[in-house]
Order: sequence, then structure tokens, then C-alpha cells
Amino acid sequence: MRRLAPAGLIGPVTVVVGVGAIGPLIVLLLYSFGILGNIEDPGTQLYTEILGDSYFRGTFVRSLRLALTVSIVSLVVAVPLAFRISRSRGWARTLLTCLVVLPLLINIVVRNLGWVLVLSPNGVLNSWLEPIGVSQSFLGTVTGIGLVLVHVSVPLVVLPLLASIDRLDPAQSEAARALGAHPAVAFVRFTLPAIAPGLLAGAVLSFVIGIGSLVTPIFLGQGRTMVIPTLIVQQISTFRWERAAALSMLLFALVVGVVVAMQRISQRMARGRTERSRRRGPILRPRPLTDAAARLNHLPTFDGLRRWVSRVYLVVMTAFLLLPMVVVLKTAVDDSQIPTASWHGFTTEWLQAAIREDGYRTQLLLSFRLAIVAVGLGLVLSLAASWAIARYRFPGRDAVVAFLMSPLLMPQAALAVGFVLFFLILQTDPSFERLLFAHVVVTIPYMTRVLVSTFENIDARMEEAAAACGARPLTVFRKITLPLVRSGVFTACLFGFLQSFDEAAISVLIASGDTTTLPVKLMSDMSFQPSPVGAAISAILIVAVVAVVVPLERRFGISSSAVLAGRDDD
Amino acid sequence: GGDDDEPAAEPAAESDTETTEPETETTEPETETTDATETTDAADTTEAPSGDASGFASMEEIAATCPADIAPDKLVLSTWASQEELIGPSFDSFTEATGVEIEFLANDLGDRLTKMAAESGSPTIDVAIVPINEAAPLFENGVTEAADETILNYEQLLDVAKMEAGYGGSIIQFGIAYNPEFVTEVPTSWADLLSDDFADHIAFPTMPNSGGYATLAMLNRMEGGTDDDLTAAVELIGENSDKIATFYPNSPAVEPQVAAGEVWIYPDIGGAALASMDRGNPIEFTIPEEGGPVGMNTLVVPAGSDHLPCTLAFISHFIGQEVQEAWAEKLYYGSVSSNFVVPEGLTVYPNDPSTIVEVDWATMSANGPDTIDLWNRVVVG
Amino acid sequence: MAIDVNDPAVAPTATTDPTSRPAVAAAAEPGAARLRIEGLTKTYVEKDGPVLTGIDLAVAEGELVSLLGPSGCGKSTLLRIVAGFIDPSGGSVAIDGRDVTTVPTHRRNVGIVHQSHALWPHLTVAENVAFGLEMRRVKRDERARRASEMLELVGLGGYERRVPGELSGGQQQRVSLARALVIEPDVLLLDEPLSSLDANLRVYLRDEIRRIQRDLGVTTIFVTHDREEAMAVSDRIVVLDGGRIAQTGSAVDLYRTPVSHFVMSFTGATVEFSGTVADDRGRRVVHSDLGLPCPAPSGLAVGDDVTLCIRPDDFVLGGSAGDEAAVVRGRLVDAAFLGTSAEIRVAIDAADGPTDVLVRLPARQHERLPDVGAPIELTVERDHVHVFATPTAA
Amino acid sequence: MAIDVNDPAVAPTATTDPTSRPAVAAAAEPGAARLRIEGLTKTYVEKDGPVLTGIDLAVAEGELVSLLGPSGCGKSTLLRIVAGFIDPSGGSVAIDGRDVTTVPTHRRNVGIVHQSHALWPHLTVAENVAFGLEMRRVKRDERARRASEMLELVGLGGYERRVPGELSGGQQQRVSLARALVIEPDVLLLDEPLSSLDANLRVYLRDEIRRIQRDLGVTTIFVTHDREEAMAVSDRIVVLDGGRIAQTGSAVDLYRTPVSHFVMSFTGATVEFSGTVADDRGRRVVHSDLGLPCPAPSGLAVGDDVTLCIRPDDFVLGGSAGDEAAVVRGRLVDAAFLGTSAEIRVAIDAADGPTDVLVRLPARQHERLPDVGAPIELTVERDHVHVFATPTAA
Ligand SMILES: Nc1ncnc2c1ncn2[C@@H]1O[C@H](COP(=O)(O)OP(=O)(O)OP(=O)(O)O)[C@@H](O)[C@H]1O
Ligand SMILES: Nc1ncnc2c1ncn2[C@@H]1O[C@H](COP(=O)(O)OP(=O)(O)OP(=O)(O)O)[C@@H](O)[C@H]1O
Ligand SMILES: NCCCCNCCCN
Ligand SMILES: [Mg+2]
Ligand SMILES: [Mg+2]
Repeated sequence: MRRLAPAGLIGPVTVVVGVGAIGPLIVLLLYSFGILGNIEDPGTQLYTEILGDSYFRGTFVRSLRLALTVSIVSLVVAVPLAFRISRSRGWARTLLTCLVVLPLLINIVVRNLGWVLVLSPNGVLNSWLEPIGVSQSFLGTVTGIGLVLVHVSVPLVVLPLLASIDRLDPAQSEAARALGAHPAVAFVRFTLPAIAPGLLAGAVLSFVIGIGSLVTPIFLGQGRTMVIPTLIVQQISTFRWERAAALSMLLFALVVGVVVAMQRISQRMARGRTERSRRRGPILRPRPLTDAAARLNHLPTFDGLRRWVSRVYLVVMTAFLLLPMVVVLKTAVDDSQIPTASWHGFTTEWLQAAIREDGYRTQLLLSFRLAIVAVGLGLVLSLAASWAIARYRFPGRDAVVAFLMSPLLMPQAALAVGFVLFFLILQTDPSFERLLFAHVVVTIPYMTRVLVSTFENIDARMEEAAAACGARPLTVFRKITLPLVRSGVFTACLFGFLQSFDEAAISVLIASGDTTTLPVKLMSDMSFQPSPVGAAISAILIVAVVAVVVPLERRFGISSSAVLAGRDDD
Repeated sequence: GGDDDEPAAEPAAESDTETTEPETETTEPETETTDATETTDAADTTEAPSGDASGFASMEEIAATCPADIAPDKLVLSTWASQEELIGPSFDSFTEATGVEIEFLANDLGDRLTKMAAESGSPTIDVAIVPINEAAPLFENGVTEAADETILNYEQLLDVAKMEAGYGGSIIQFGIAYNPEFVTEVPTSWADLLSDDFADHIAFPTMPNSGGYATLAMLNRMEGGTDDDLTAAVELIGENSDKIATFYPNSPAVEPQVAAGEVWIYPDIGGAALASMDRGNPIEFTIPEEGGPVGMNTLVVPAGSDHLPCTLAFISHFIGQEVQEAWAEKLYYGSVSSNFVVPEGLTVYPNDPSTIVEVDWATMSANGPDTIDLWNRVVVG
Repeated sequence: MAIDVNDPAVAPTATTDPTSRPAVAAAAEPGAARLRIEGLTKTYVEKDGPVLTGIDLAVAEGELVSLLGPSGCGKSTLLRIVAGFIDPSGGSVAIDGRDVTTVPTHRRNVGIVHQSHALWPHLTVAENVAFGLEMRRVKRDERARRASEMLELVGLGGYERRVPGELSGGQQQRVSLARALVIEPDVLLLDEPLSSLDANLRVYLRDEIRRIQRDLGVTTIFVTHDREEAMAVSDRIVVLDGGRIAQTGSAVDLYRTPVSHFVMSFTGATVEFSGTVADDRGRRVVHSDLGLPCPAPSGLAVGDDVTLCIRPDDFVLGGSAGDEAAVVRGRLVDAAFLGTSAEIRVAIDAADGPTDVLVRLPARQHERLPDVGAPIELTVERDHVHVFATPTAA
Repeated sequence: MAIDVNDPAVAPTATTDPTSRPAVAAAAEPGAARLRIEGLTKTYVEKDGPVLTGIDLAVAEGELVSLLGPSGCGKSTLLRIVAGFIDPSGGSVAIDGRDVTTVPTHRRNVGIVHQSHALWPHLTVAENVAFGLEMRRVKRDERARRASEMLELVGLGGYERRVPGELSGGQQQRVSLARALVIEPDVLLLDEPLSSLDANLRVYLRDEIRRIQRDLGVTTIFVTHDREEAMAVSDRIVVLDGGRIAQTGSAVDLYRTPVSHFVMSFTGATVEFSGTVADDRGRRVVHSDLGLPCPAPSGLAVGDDVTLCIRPDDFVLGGSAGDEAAVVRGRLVDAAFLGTSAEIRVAIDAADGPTDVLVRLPARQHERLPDVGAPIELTVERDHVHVFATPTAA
């Protein structure tokens, strides 16, 4: 019986993810080879056509470069922030954590609108830069798209990094300094490798976001920047399903390739020399670069300058993370029908309109209900699976964990199309249930991630002690385990809720009139015609989420369980 | 010139000149306005019974084609955002008569097409509004039903609105919107869209977008091309793309940039421009001297729906006076029906038959995928 | 000797009716084997081989047995099998004569105290302690009363309403003990309960545990890798070596008459000399740097290498060799005063070159030491020289 | 006494040119204060008050000084200030007479060994050890040679190509030591280097550390909260109490002549009796359960409460009171054999009710003990009774 337990607990969630992520993938695969669809004779011709066309290749390169740049820039700006948060305590930590997660809490379309108003030629940024004689429009440039993607990547990079940094042994860099290494040398050679797992997790997440994003390139790209997801969607709207499927598969392959490469690099960083080279090569390998680094040791440590730079960094970072949100809040109460960066006067008209029946109330309630039910189901599924994963060592355990994370790796656009085609084949009834199924699938990776780490952090002996006191397994779970993982469960639910509540790319293709979710309606409305009412509903949500999250963070320490979730358990 | 300084100009089509065929048809309503009884009689003589003096089928007649025993609770109408608010009220009478609610599914055009195609055979959408250029591909890919010529009010449709791939829903005309603060002289040519004077302040529709096709067609003709090959125009845009501040998916999406003074001039639908002015957008609208192409919002019916009879009943209502009037009042769009009576004192586009330019939508949409591929390479990069 | 109360071979009370087993330890038949482990074997991973092999152990009513051994020798595994957290690969566990090998933990009536305390942070001290009673459906008032009593016993009266986070490490450990004891377990299992605590507290708590265990007469297994701890608390010590029992006996047995080099070196410091078995007129004797010939242990052949081990405290300062004693001569290299004793390092000339030996003297002798570098003489009696086959290098 | 080589007050070599400070310890002026700490104060958080207060300490060339004290007394803080990881709030640190208070760590030439070893897991053992040389831009061949030599010295020759993950805890600790030593540090700082290891290894390694430190003559500060460890390795021990130096001296000084109750109880076990200062014909004497009147320490008034402390090993079995000794009578409650000594618990009747005292006897006396429950007599000499003002309750 003991041996069967993991299978029974992990089975259900595996089936759901399997059907929900692998199903669409297989459908895409079949389309791309023309086995499904309207192509005369099945084969690889679509792939040869795409790969043989320099335009497609160029677009792949652009997408790849964009995503890699986003990933690297996110890491670079997130590392100091993560260190800063790791060092802070109490309210400072709460506020910094909330600051960092805020970009996750705001609807993607509205966030993009905020950025458009910040970055446009007569926008907020230029109004600040003009006095010093610089003026730069990022709209319609890859840089602009990258900037906005970095904005939403930062939280997803900071959280896993925090986990690594919180577990960092400061003695490792101290030892290096005592041996004569300049703090900068010690950081690069010892701190970075030690946080490599966190860097990897962050890099992967931001890369996947960068390469799969659909909405941001449309908004910020202003119709002049083509990336693969846009191309895929364009193929579909011109009824070239098979080509869309082949592009999706190539994109997926690219993501898997890059993620594997990132994993390698991070392992190299963390592990140093390969087994072979250390057994065979010279005892000490030549290190021309670090020999040069040793020269740094005579430089001053610039302590004063560092403190100053760190303050400036914090201010700039705060502005970067908050600015689009501030603009949205402004738009929500500004007396202008057309959202702009300038101020016209105060009004509550939009706020009132937003919560009216014919505003967003219906969709808000639907999204709320959907998110609650999806999180409820996701919780039941992932709670059981996470507990089993944390408590049992069984063959294929790592594979199961990786598998449950797989919906995260699939580019949004590909996953969305896959879902639709998949439902088409299943011929299921269009309904709330379809939407629910998709939402459960996309929330599970986040929830499982948080919960597995939470359970792993709970000493299994607490459960043993309860068994020794005479408690039956279910009693142990109810009276001991659950209360102990409360904050982890809470965090998982919060993450799952936000994931579902903000999901648009898939829902828009599933939604019907009475199953239009809030983000879908916002996306439809705002992409057709940006309006202050859309900003108003978002403003209401920002305020509501902050009002809920700040006290809960104080009480339960969401940040720490979120941090756990980012932990790389290799 | 057909440019109006006042948004709320004289009612459309006071002219009787018959320069083009569509013009003939657009002018017809006026004739009918003046001769209402006569038209009613004429309608009466056709096979379809006519319930009122307007020449349109009465609501009872329409409701009779969607009897209660087959009537669904609701029909899903997929269209652009904001339409529920604008034309939704004109569906209330239909709901009252049939008990069928009209549910709006607002979405982006691309999402609408993707969804329809993906659900092909078991649609969740009963009727969708798409630009004229998208109707034929949907039909040819088996996504939508062929139009049913026997429905009520079909007879009265203008010829352009009678298509195999769907039913015309409203007529629109493209022209140029501009901000008079920066564009001090009224643009007179489509070529002004690419003027150096407005460099960095021009917005252009992206592809695929019917406004994009329409504008490309005009530029293409000026370059000496024909509608079956838009290469010259696409290349022209490519050469001038540095001057263009933004390529927009829908003209309302460019409003914040217009309001911020970043965009000065862009192609727009006449009615959409007037509606935009109503929202306080600081623009004027003009039809250039070359004239403005007309297009059409098209009603298409996804194939395989269980609700077909009631959907058709709804379309009959849609192409009748009440709905057409709502389009005209809220969006200044022209009617597809020869029986339509333009309400007193309202400007709708096209309002001057002399400005109407017909473009070959069928060919352009057939060539759509190739044009888009070319556009991607030459303009988007 | 007063503390040596145990008798390793106790008859099992195999016929006791398992259903009517007494709840309170004191009510059980005195001297019976409360816990009997027979032929216990455990293999986690086939290719790593067994972690425990053929363990036989009977623990008498009220006895405290320590499991002593190096890290990884299987102490925790054995304890966890008794608790029912893991299944053995072979053999059986019986409590009060009732075979519990396949009985799940929650129906075994064992108390357990983990090294990490494993208190439940979301419950108060009283709730922690009372949990086991709650599982036994004891009424609430009664639960509160008995929890308080038990807390009183471990010296934590008045701490009922605190939560574990508000207690020091030592207090937490005592709550953990109270929690395990309040259910009046048939067997109390302690897995290195003190190793996370600091030295002073460790000594204090081990004495407390011993006192409480005696007072309640609860049958106890105490796992540790600290020999002093094992010696301080146990009636009997089981030394485990690589999953097998190396020796079972009292502290004195293990310290004074170890059966193997492993047991000798694991139960205390040793000074070692190497030697070989030689033939001395038909008797096999051991020759070594120590001079004094000793009889060779049985099972060794002439020419075998042996190690002569002496407890460092069996040396006496000064040279007074007789027939039965050896005198070691060397130079004093170093002397460290350790409070209760003094540790000196003496360099001697052995056959295979000069070597240092570390000898421990009662602290007061420290004052009688010669200067560092001066010659020094140490005497050891033959009875205190233990001879073992030289262990093969690890 | 041979091992007591230290002289606390050594003149600083304040005039040494800081730029030309010798790289190798041996080149420094012998007997000079290698490290001099003056008036050192540290406050982390204003409202928590200072963590260190007015610390003055001079460590001579080649000397090993231990910092001994309970958790939180500021040992690590002091060490980290010397290393330059944190800045002091006041006072100065000088190495070889050069004030380094504001010099960053990497230009101080200190070696440090952390409790957690802090080896870099992605570098080989050789790379770990050679890192400090790399930072000093020593050529690669030379680095490899010196790293290997140092590994040889710590008994890890041949381990160059391993990674830390392939070493045991003790081996890791030795690599950490080699890494700190290879740069020939002016001062070696050890922060509880052994506390993560198990008991046997701890004893072995502390002797190794002591040997290597002596061989290289490197000036060392050793932080520990384990008194036996401190006593075993140090030339001199500094006992810290709440951020202040409570006493400085050799192990014998601290054990035999502690200046306060805190030092006495922190440096070894004690048996305590309470007493009061009384007036005996003009002299202030201490009256207590012990019978034997002792002179009261200065600074106490008649009527003050005092505590009489005796080392448990200062008791001798048997009653033979004289003028200068007291006899304690009681019943033997318990006796535990601990290998080198035996610990017995004796119940005596004190003025304020019966109390237990724990006494430690040389192990051989164990055999002469009466049965548990029988009367027992213990003698203690007046010189071995330490009288202190009773500490106010914590
Ligand atoms: N769940 C497990 N799966 C596989 N091997 C295990 C497992 N638990 C323990 N082992 C192995 O069994 C052996 C004995 O482990 P055990 O924990 O019983 O040792 P121990 O004597 O308690 O050691 P320590 O003093 O370090 O706690 C070790 O080699 C260990 O690696
Ligand atoms: N960075 C810090 N910020 C604030 N307080 C600190 C900091 N580091 C140490 N302290 C406090 O300073 C005091 C001394 O700490 P320190 O680490 O020096 O003690 P220690 O003697 O090394 O203790 P241990 O034996 O537990 O290592 C403690 O009360 C500790 O809480
Ligand atoms: N608000 C009215 C939306 C209609 C937009 N139609 C644009 C496409 C026409 N071809
Ligand atoms: Mg263990
Ligand atoms: Mg410390």
C-alpha cells in the first residue's frame, strides 16, 4: 500500500497536464506534418519551406535575440534587486516584495497601454527627458518591446533568485576576500556560481515569456516588428493552419533547445571543471581571465560610490516597475475619454462605468468565479501530487516534476492554438468547462512548484511524530501537515489565482459570449479602442490586490513561500 | 470635393448624379424617403409579405421564421468591441418578438477569425461581422454558410451587399483623418499620407486590415497598378516606412497617439472618424480628390449551427430599418438596403456619390495571403 | 556494581494476550522483554547491500538501551523500523510479545523524540503534548490535566500556553519528551535527541531524560553516536558496526573489555602499538615495542600483525615496571590541561621510527609533569593491554 | 609550566613601515604583538546596545589565543572585525603595528576558516587551495607546487583533483585550513572550525590544527564555545561574557583560579553550595552547608549571599577532614561510568532541604564505590572551594 500511494496521488494531476499540454502538442505536430488539415500529401515540406526561407529564419533570429536579450537584461537588473530584498527585513521587505510582484498583478493589456503612454514620443518618459535634451521613442522598436517584457520578467526572475540568495553561504565570498580577492572578483567567481540555479530558473522563465509573448509585440511593436508568435497568429487568420502549426513546433523546439543550453551553462557555472578535465588535465588549469582579474585586487572598493549607485538604482528600478501602473491609475481618474499621458482633471466617471453591469462587472464576476474554481481544482490536484513528490522517492520523480512544469515551457501562442485545435478534435461542448480545463492546466505548474517546495520544507518528522502519537494518515494530514503549509498553500492559491485571472491568450479563443473573461474583454476592448474605463477596472483591481496582498504578506510571508517556489531542487 | 468641415453635415446624397453604380444605389433611399407609400406598395407586390410602410418585413413576419419551438435562448454575435453599446439596443425588438437574446462576443478580428476557423463545423458563434475582404476566405475554407437569398429583407439589399459568402451589414467609405492643428491644409490626395511634411506623424493601417487594403489600392492605382497586384503600393509604403509613426490594427486604436499630438494624419473610415470626433479626438475627416474606396461590414454565418433559422431571422432584422438606422446614428455608416431611410439631419459616409471609388475586394482578398507575405517582408521586416 | 542492572538475555513473555496489553509500563510483568527484535534485516537499495543485518535484541521492561555507532551504521534505520516508519526487509519486531512488524505506526503505542524535536509550531505546548491523548479519545479536561502533569514532570510547569517558537532548544526538547511520554508508550524511542544542543545543555538534559525514564520505568531505546552520552544514560549499550551488532554490554564492559578493535576505539581513546604474534616455546605470544610480552588472542596465527591498545588513562606517571607491567620511556612533547584531566603527548622510539603517543592523566598529575622536552616514564599494567588483530585499512 | 608560553602584555611594533610588512610570519620580530586590538566596540543596532565593549587584546607572534564564550557573546563579531568583514563602531585593529581598521579584507593578509568550511564546490581541492596564491599572482606551476605541499602538510596529499563534494567533513575542514594557510597569513582566524564535525573527528582535528599551527608558527585566533576544545588547543584563552572580556589566561588559570562565577561555571562543571557572609570577630567569613568557614572575597559585605563552587573532581572519596578540608556526607544516588572518569550523584541534606550534587571521580575509584543508596563521604580541601558573589538570576 505504501508503494502505491505516490501513483494514486500523482496520477490525476499527471493526466490533466498530459491531456492539457501534450494533447495540444500532438495536435500541432500532426497539423505541421499535414497529417491533419488540408494539405495534399503529408510530409516535412512545411518545415523545409520555412527553414529555407530567409524571412522566416530572420524572424526566428529576431525572436530569439529579443527573448535572450530580455532574459539577460532581466537577470542583470534583477540580481541587485534580489540581493537588496534578501538583505531587508520587516516592512522594507514587504514593500520591496510587493513592488516586485506588482507587474504580475496587472492585466497584460492595461499594462501595455500604460507602457505605450510612458514610452510614446510625447509620453511620460520623454516629458522627463526633454529638459535634459534627450528624446527617444521606443514605440515600434524591438527595444520598446524588450523593455516591457523585462518589466514583467523581473518579478519572475527575482523570486527564484531570492531563494538562491537566501540560501547563500556568505562565508564563501568572505573566504575569497580574506584570500585577497577584490569584492568584485569574489562576487563573480563565487557568488554567481552559487546562485546559478536561481539564475537559471529566472533565465528560463524570462526567456519563455520573451519568446512566447503575443500581446506585447502587438501593442509596443506598432505593426512594424514581426516576431514568431505574431507570425503564427497571422498565418492562422489567413487560414494557413499547417504553417502555423509548423511554426509553433519550431518555436517549441527552439525553446526546448535554449532551455537545455541554459541548463548546461548553469551547470557548468555551478560545477566548474568537468570530471574528465579534472582527472586528466593539469592540476591547475590556465585561467588567463582570472589572472587578469587578480589585477583588480589593487583597485579601491569604492564603498561610498557603491552605496550611492545602489540608491540611484533603487529609485530607477522603483520608477521602472511602478511607472506604467501609475499611468494606468492616472488614466482611470483623468477626465479624458482618450487615454493620454497628460492631466485633464479628476473624474470618477470611468470608475463608476467600470463596475456597472454594462461595464466590466459581468466579466469580473465570471473571471473571479473561474479563477476560484480553477484554483480549487488545481489545489486539490496539486496538493496531493506535491505532497507525494515531496515525501516519496520513486523512480521517475524528477521526470514527473519536469513534466508538470511543461505547460510553462510551451510558448503561449502555440499552447493557445494547440488548445483550440485540440478542443476542435475532441468536439467538446463549448462551455465554462472548456475554459476551466484550460485554466486548471495553466495554473497547475505554478501551484505545484510552490507546494512541492513548501512540503519539502516541512520536516517529515512532524508527521512521523503525529503517527507515533496514534494519528491515522488522514488525521496527520489534516491536523498537522495542512496547518503547517498554510502560507505555502495560500501563496500557491494566490499565484494560481493571478495566473487564471490574467489569462487571455488561450481564453480568447475558447471564450463565448457568456464566457468572456475579464482579461479577454479588456483585451478585445482595449486593443480595439483604448479607453479609460478599461484602465479604471484595472486600477480598481490593482488597489484591491495590493490591499489584499500587503496584509497577507505581513501575516503569512507570501514572499518567503514564493521564494521557496523559485528554489531549484537539483 | 466631398470633405465636410462640419461633422454633422447635411444628410447624405442630395445629389442625383449617377456617376457610379454604387452611387445609384446609395441614392435610392432618398427616392424612397420621398416616396414611401409607393415603395411599400412595391414591396407588397414582391413575394415577401411586408408588414409596414417602410418596405421592410415586419417584426411579426421576421419572428414567424423563428418560431418559439425552435428558438434558442440566445444567438451569439461576434464583432468588434463597443458595438454592444452602440447598436445593441436596436436588437431589443427582435428579442421581444422572438424571445432570443443577442449575446455580443467582442473580440479582435484576428481572434474572431481564428476562433471561427478553429470551431469550424461546431461553431459557438451564430453570426459574425467581418470586413468584406475576410468573408470570401471564410466561405471558401468551409467555415461559413452560403448566403440564403430567400430570407426576409434580402431582396431590398443593394447588389454589392448580396454575396455568396455573406450579407452586407453596412457600407463604409475610407478617407483621411487629420489633425488640423498640425495639418493646416486639407489633404487632397492619398499621396499626402506620405508627405515629408508629416514625417514621423503618419499612421497607417497594418495588414491584414480592410483599411489597409483600401489605402493600398488607392496608392497602387496612383502608381499605375491594378487591384489584382498591390506590389507597387506595398513597395511604396516600404520605401516610406521611416516616415510612418505607427501601423494600427484598427483606427480607434490610434486615438491616444492622435490625442497626444503624435499622429497627425491617417486613413480612416468616414463613420469611424466622425464617431472618434464625438469622443473628443481633435481630427477632421476628408475624402481626397481621387475619391474614397467603399467597403462593407459583412455578416457571415458559421456553418454547422443548430440555430440557423433564427440566425437568418436575426439577419433579416439586421438588414432592416431599425438596425441600419442605429449604425447610421451611432457610427455614420451607410446602409446596405435600398429601402433604408436616412434619418433627418444625419451625415453618413458615403455621403457624396461622386467620391465613391469601387475596389476589387474579391481579387484583393483572394490574393490576401500573398499580399500579407509581401507586406511582412517589405514593410514589417 | 550498582548501575549495572541489566541482564541481556531475558525470556520473552510471548504468551501475553496482545489485546489486553497494559497501558502503563509499571503494570507489565517485571523483567519481561518489552521489545524483542529478531533477525532484523533492512536493504534500502539492492545494489548498496543491506543496511542492517541479522539484528537480535531484547529490551527488558524499564530498561534503557543505547544504540551507539558511527554515522551511517544503521542506528536510525533500526529505530525507525521499531517505530513503524519503514518496513524491514526481513525479521520481526514484537512489543509485549505481540508481533507488530506489519502494524502501522499509529497503532503501535510508541513514543518518539527526534533530534529536531519535531514540535508542531502551530500548536501550543499543551496542545502538542495532549495530541496523543486526543488521538486516544481522552476527554478534554483529562487531556489538559495529564499534559500539565507531564509538563510538570519535565520541569515545564506553567509553559502550557506558549508555542514552540517561544522556547529555547532545551525546553523544546523537553516538550518533545513530554509529548512522547504522555501516551504512556510501550516503548520510548529517542533518535539523537540531544545532538542539536550545546554541550552544557546536553549534559543537563541527558541526566533529566535518565531521571524521568527511571521514574516512569519506561522501556527506552536511545540512539546516539556520542560515547559519553551513551555511557551516561544507558543500562546497556549496543554498539553497531556497519549494520551488525559488534558488542552489547554495560559501559564498563565496553570500556574495559571490548571484544574488537572497533569497539575499543569507538568507546574511548586508545594508545596503540603494533606487534606481531610470535612463537614462545609453543605458546603464541605477542611481541611489540611495549616490551612486555602478552598472550596472543585466540584465532591468530604466528606472524599475524596485531595492535596493542591501551586506554590513555591506564598509564600511570613514573616508571615502576614489574612482571605484570611495562614502562614506556620517551620525551614529553606537549601537555594540555583539560580541566578534569591532562593530555600529554610523549615521543617514543618505536621499532619503525619515532612516534607520538597521547596519554591522559588525572588532572592533578599535571602539576607533577616534567618540562616539555624532558624525559618522561609511564607505566601500564599488562591487564590493561588489549590485543586485537590489526584491522585492515579502511 | 611548559605549555604556558604566553605573555599577555607585549609591546606593539608600532613603528614598522606598513608597506614593507613581511609576507612570512617567521620574518617578523619574535615576541612582538602580531595582532593588537584596542578599545574595540561594536554596536549593530542602536537599541540593542553594544555587542562588544572595550575589547583590548594583543596576540603575540606564533601564539594561539582562543575566544571562549556562550552563544551570542560576540566571539564571531570580534573575529569578523579582525578579518575586516565588518567595521567596528570604535577602537582599532593593528596587524604588525600597521593600523588596518579601515583596510578592506582583501588587503589584510588574514587566513580564515569558517565553521561551514566554505569551500567552493565548483573548484577542485587544488584550485580551492591555490586561489589565494592566484590572487597574489603567483605563477601557475608555483601555485600548484605550494598547494600540493600545503595539502601534504594537512594530510591530504593526492587529493588535489577531487572536488569538495567528494570529501568527508573532516577532510573538507582540512582543505579549508590549507586554503587559509597557504597564503602565509599574518593572522589565522578560526571561527568554530570544528563544531560541525562529530566528536572523534573533532578531537583528532583539533590536535592536527594545533600541530600545524605550531609547525608554521602562525599567529592564530580560535573561536569556540567548547571549553575542552579551547583548553586543548590554546596558549591562552579569552573568556567573553556579554561582549566584554571576563578573564584571560591559560587553561589552568581559568580552571583553577577563575575570577568570577561566570568564568568558573563556563570553564568546567561545578558543585555549588550557597552561603552568606558573616562576621567572625571582625573578619568577614562565609558560612555555608559545607561547614568549613572560608574567608569572604573582597568587595562583599556581611549578609551578602555567596555561592561556593567546587570542581567536581576536587572531591576525594572518603572522609578525612582536617582544618583545611570539609567532609560532605550523603547517600549515593547514582553512579555513571564515563570511561576516563565516573560521575556520581550524592544526595545531601543542605539547610534549605535535600539536594543532589554531581561529583566526578577518577574512573578507577568507580570500583571502590558503595552500593547505590548507601552512605558516602567525600572530602574537599579549602583551597578548592571558590567563593563568589551569588549571580543575579538570569
Ligand atoms: N531512505 C533511504 N534510502 C536509501 N538509503 C538510506 C535511506 N535511509 C538511510 N539510508 C542509508 O542507510 C544507511 C544507514 O542509515 P541510518 O540513517 O540508519 O544511519 P545512522 O546510523 O542513523 O547514521 P547517523 O548517525 O548519521 O544518523 C546509510 O548508509 C544511509 O545512507
Ligand atoms: N549582522 C548583525 N546585525 C545585528 N545583530 C547582530 C548581527 N550579527 C550578530 N548580531 C548580534 O550580535 C551578538 C553577537 O553575535 P556573534 O555572532 O558575534 O556571537 P557569537 O559569540 O559568535 O555566537 P555563536 O556562538 O552563537 O556563534 C548576538 O546577539 C547577535 O544576535
Ligand atoms: N465601431 C465599428 C467597428 C467596425 C469596424 N470596422 C472596420 C472594418 C471594416 N472593413
Ligand atoms: Mg541517524
Ligand atoms: Mg559565532
